[in-house]
Amino acid sequence: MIHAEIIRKEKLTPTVSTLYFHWNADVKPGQFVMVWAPGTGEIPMSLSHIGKEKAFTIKNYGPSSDMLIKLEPGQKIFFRGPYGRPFSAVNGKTLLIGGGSGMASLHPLISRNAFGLIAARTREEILFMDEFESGNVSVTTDDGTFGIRGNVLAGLKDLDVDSFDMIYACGPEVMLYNLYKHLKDKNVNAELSLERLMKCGIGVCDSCSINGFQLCRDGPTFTMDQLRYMNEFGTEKLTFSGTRVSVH
Amino acid sequence: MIHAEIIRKEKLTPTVSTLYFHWNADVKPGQFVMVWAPGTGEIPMSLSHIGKEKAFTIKNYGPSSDMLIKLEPGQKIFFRGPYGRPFSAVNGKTLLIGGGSGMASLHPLISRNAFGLIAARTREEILFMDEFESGNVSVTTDDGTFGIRGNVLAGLKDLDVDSFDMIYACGPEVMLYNLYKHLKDKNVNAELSLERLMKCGIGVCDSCSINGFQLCRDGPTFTMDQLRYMNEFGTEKLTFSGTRVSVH
Amino acid sequence: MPKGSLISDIGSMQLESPLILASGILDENGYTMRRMLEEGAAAVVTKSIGSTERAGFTPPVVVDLGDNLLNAIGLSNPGIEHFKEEISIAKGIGKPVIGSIFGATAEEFAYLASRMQSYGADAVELNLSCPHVKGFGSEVGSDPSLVEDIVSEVKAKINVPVLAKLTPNVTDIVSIAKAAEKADALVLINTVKAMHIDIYARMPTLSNAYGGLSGPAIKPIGVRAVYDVYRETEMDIIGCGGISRFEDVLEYMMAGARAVEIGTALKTYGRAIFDNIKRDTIRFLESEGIENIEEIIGAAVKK
Amino acid sequence: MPKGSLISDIGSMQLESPLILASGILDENGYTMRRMLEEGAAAVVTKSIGSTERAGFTPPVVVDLGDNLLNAIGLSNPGIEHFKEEISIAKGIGKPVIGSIFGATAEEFAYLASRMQSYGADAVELNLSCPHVKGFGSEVGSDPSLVEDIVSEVKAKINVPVLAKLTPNVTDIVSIAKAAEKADALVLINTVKAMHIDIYARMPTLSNAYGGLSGPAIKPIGVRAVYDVYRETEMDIIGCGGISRFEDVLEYMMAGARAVEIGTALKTYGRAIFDNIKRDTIRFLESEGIENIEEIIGAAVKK
Ligand SMILES: Cc1cc2nc3c(=O)[nH]c(=O)nc-3n(C[C@H](O)[C@H](O)[C@H](O)COP(=O)(O)OP(=O)(O)OC[C@H]3O[C@@H](n4cnc5c(N)ncnc54)[C@H](O)[C@@H]3O)c2cc1C
Ligand SMILES: Cc1cc2nc3c(=O)[nH]c(=O)nc-3n(C[C@H](O)[C@H](O)[C@H](O)COP(=O)(O)OP(=O)(O)OC[C@H]3O[C@@H](n4cnc5c(N)ncnc54)[C@H](O)[C@@H]3O)c2cc1C
Ligand SMILES: Cc1cc2nc3c(=O)[nH]c(=O)nc-3n(C[C@H](O)[C@H](O)[C@H](O)COP(=O)(O)O)c2cc1C
Ligand SMILES: Cc1cc2nc3c(=O)[nH]c(=O)nc-3n(C[C@H](O)[C@H](O)[C@H](O)COP(=O)(O)O)c2cc1C
Ligand code: FES
Ligand code: FES
Repeated sequence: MIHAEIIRKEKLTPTVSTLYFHWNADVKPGQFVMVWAPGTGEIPMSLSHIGKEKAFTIKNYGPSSDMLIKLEPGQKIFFRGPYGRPFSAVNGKTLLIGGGSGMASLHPLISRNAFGLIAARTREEILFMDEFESGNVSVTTDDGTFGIRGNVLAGLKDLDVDSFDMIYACGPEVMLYNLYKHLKDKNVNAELSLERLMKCGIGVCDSCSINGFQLCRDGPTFTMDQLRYMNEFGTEKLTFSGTRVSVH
Repeated sequence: MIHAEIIRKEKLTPTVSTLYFHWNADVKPGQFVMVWAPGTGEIPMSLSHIGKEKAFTIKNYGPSSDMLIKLEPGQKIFFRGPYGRPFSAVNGKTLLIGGGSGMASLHPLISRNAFGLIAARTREEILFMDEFESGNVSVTTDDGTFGIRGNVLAGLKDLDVDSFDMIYACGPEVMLYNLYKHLKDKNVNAELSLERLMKCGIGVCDSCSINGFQLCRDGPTFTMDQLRYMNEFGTEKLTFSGTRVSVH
Repeated sequence: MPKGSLISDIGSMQLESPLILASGILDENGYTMRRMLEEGAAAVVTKSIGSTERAGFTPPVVVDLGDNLLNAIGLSNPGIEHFKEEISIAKGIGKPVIGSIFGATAEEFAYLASRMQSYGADAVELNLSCPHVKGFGSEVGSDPSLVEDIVSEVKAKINVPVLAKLTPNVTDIVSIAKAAEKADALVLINTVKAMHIDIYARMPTLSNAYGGLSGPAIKPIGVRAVYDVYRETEMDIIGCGGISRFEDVLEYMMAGARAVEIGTALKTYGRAIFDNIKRDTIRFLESEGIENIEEIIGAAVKK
Repeated sequence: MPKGSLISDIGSMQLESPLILASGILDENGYTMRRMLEEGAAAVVTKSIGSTERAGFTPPVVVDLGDNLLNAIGLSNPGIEHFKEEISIAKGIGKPVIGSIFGATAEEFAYLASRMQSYGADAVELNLSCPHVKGFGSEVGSDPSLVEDIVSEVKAKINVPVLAKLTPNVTDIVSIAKAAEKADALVLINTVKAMHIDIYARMPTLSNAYGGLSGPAIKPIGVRAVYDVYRETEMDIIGCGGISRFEDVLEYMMAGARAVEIGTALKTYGRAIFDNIKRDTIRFLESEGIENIEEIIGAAVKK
């Protein structure tokens, strides 16, 4: 395991915090690490900051994320990586579509040329809105407490998706699948960063696979073309024990 | 093990042959390999040729060297290496002093600036005499059938050892020890390549050690200064089982 | 030299090459197994399946040791009833799928084996050797009389070949091999009992503390086990442990293996490993003038 | 932090650091042992000595596997009568010299041990674990009642500490450890049974065919053995197997070792390894705020 000291912590929303640390590694947008909460668990986590100072932006879901989010500056964090295929770099106008903590992996892509479409459950859970240039961001909330009420598709209605050189998206599989269906017959470049259970992070355990591709290795980012041949995408997945269940 | 095909074989004397092969490696004068005679044994062997074409010059002593010397072109040889500290390179006049098969390790050092002092048991066992410039070689034989009768020291009488920029020597330990005693109070640069039992070649088994230095790793070449502190040199050694015996 | 020169057989099962995907690596999901077969594996072994669903251990379940790996997945599996669909998906392409099973008693193994056969598995592999789950695996596999019972019971119930996978974590693997002699073939070896401690966290890295070591580190241990058992029995052997290059395949085969299973190397070299090793092996056979790979099986063994 | 923070003790033997040279590596010749002590080893273990001279096996006796090593030296040794001089040469510098011995019976071990003590050995290590010589070593060391006899017999004969070195090539190392409980300390582990085949020569590379695997490959196996035995017994333990960096020393110590032995890493890193590891260990203790290395012994073990 790599270990680093937490140098700073920022609470972004009631359930989301960012932990900053120094790690001398070349990490590209979309890559992730396996973060260890000793005694509790190990979970995949994108790098939300990839400069000299690195950071995770963690949402509190269960025991491991809970333990991690409670760590304070001065304490150690443990992780291994970086893993996974990064988003590909493009010049030009980009559209970043993030659902929930999916915004964490898109954060390094925020730039002057980037337009953000942020989906959140409710107003106080909106992530990184202020980091986009003014006028370059649109927000949807499930409960309508901010921006457009509804899901990402509602937010897309007002956007001319063809006008972007690349669309990057990250979020829950159902959201991404709906997005995929919305985009698949359009003339767009898009890369979707998927989320599935990951036990090993290094391509051996098969817990993250979609149609024989390992999210941890062949992904987590996939192009529209790759997704076209994946009938498990958006439909079925395996549970922690390996039982086949519906994604919904 | 590395393996190579023998491409040529030259019989140099009744007991010595050279086996040529291709091996794409950077080997320096004085370095050696461990040569495997499958089913029979494994023995240390200097590279007598270190250009693109490599070679061993083997003297028939016992079972392993016997098996190796009987190999024919087209057959495989097996070895590992290169090992050991090479002779250091110098500009200027050099004196090469070789006893018996010790000439093999000196062979790559033969040049226009090199003077050879070759010690052999008898006339027909003299090695590489013709490869020195005419007038640049002197020979001793134990039985007086060629050159000066006697051992290396007899051959040294006529030479002005101070006039050489470097003396390189290789041969049986008793010869080298006599040479060392002869040279130690003179103002000369000399490197002696020692021979001792070698089981591993890689510095673990201790069978080749002199005063805690491993011939296979710290040697086989040593400077006069290094030898000065080795009271085992020329006096005692361990047998194959590790029993301490006199070198003589 | 035609590709056919690599054909192997294990009992009644015909393999287009000796290269099989080992149990537990990329073989939980039927689609993944199918992809492994499409991309060059001659057969796949499923991850080990038990009679009821088991979550297995909480991550960390692997420690990445460079080329080597430590794992304690903990026999995570959906239970045999839920595994039918994965087998059918995997079998879509027509190549052999070998069902791996684990249990605590001979009856449990026999039940699981007949289910696997009914799902269409082309052979059944008995995991007698997982080193890190109490009550299963190597605890079972180090008891010769239990091994004998399990193999007999399973052989009595199914027709497809039965492979017994043994643990190296025993004083004398030959005696266990002999206890399993009714099997159609042995698979040697499973992982070696091991552990990694994180010195900054001051605790074992695996949540289960103990795990199994795999990868090149254990190849010399596996080769020795195959050599030993080949010399002392007449059984067919499938080599396993640390295979990542064609030389490794040949070492195992010269020690007596008819075929091999590859696991951890998938991590290091990816799915292309099967085709790469196949190509290199054919080149070796050609350059050494070997007509048929059968010739080299056991070639290094003095019987 | 003063260097003193690394001081260890094994029974009555005081060590300036926990870093000991393992048996069989650069310890046949008294002058070599002395050099190892001069260049940083806290103590050396001699190669294993028997009651009569043994040539050992014909080379190849080692296979260089990169960082790892396979060996079958074959207990080559001059016989105890000829070993007195090597011990006295080695003891010239005043640091502890541990005499390793091997035999077939309790009486033979006891005889060898008392000779070693009379030569001035500061402790005696019982090699109950060499994996590649018939009738000695691990054949002896996998029989708990023989192990118990040997240890008792030796303890009755000598006053210096007795270390029992065990083999990992057994089903249950804890039961062997318990059989050796009268020893002052256990050394865990010796090499792992293994083999290498040269595919171009089509035969095992070692003249003895079988050998013992050492180096980083076996570290996770050794750490596990130490952890297991530390958890199940109250004995002092010296860790051994694959140590080449300070992290490895700390892993072994957190698993329960009081000191460690280093062998194969000498090949890779040379004699400077002792000083290098010492320096790095002190830095670690400092940066982690650990006053005394004793604090970390067994720190990772849930008893
Ligand atoms: C590539 C990638 C990048 C990600 N990046 C981020 C990010 O930047 N920020 C972020 O907030 N989230 C991110 N996530 C999501 C994050 O990994 C999950 O939110 C996290 O795994 C859930 O943590 P937890 O606290 O519930 O973990 P835990 O409670 O430890 O459990 C982890 C998962 O494993 C299962 N599990 C564990 N042990 C058992 C057991 N014994 N039995 C049954 N099930 C078990 C649980 O079902 C659970 O889903 C990312 C996910 C992926 C795949
Ligand atoms: C650095 C170095 C370079 C050398 N270069 C050359 C060279 O270029 N040309 C050359 O001709 N010679 C060279 N030699 C010498 C060569 O290695 C010896 O001549 C060779 O080892 C003797 O071979 P053999 O056929 O007697 O071997 P073997 O008969 O196989 O025996 C080798 C040695 O091991 C011992 N031995 C092996 N097995 C046993 C056993 N079971 N019991 C007891 N003893 C055993 C023998 O005492 C013998 O000395 C070199 C030596 C060294 C150290
Ligand atoms: C992550 C992982 C999971 C494994 N799961 C199983 C399993 O379920 N059943 C089994 O018999 N062996 C299992 N094994 C052992 C492998 O099948 C194989 O025997 C071992 O890894 C040695 O081969 P390798 O070095 O090629 O990986 C597993 C190995 C790994 C690395
Ligand atoms: C060349 C060699 C010779 C060995 N000889 C002995 C021996 O005589 N007695 C013994 O107890 N162990 C012997 N061993 C085992 C080592 O002492 C040690 O237990 C083992 O190599 C694991 O440690 P390492 O990985 O640091 O080498 C030998 C090991 C090697 C590599
Ligand atoms: S997380 Fe294990 S294969 Fe991807
Ligand atoms: S030959 Fe073994 S140490 Fe030199």
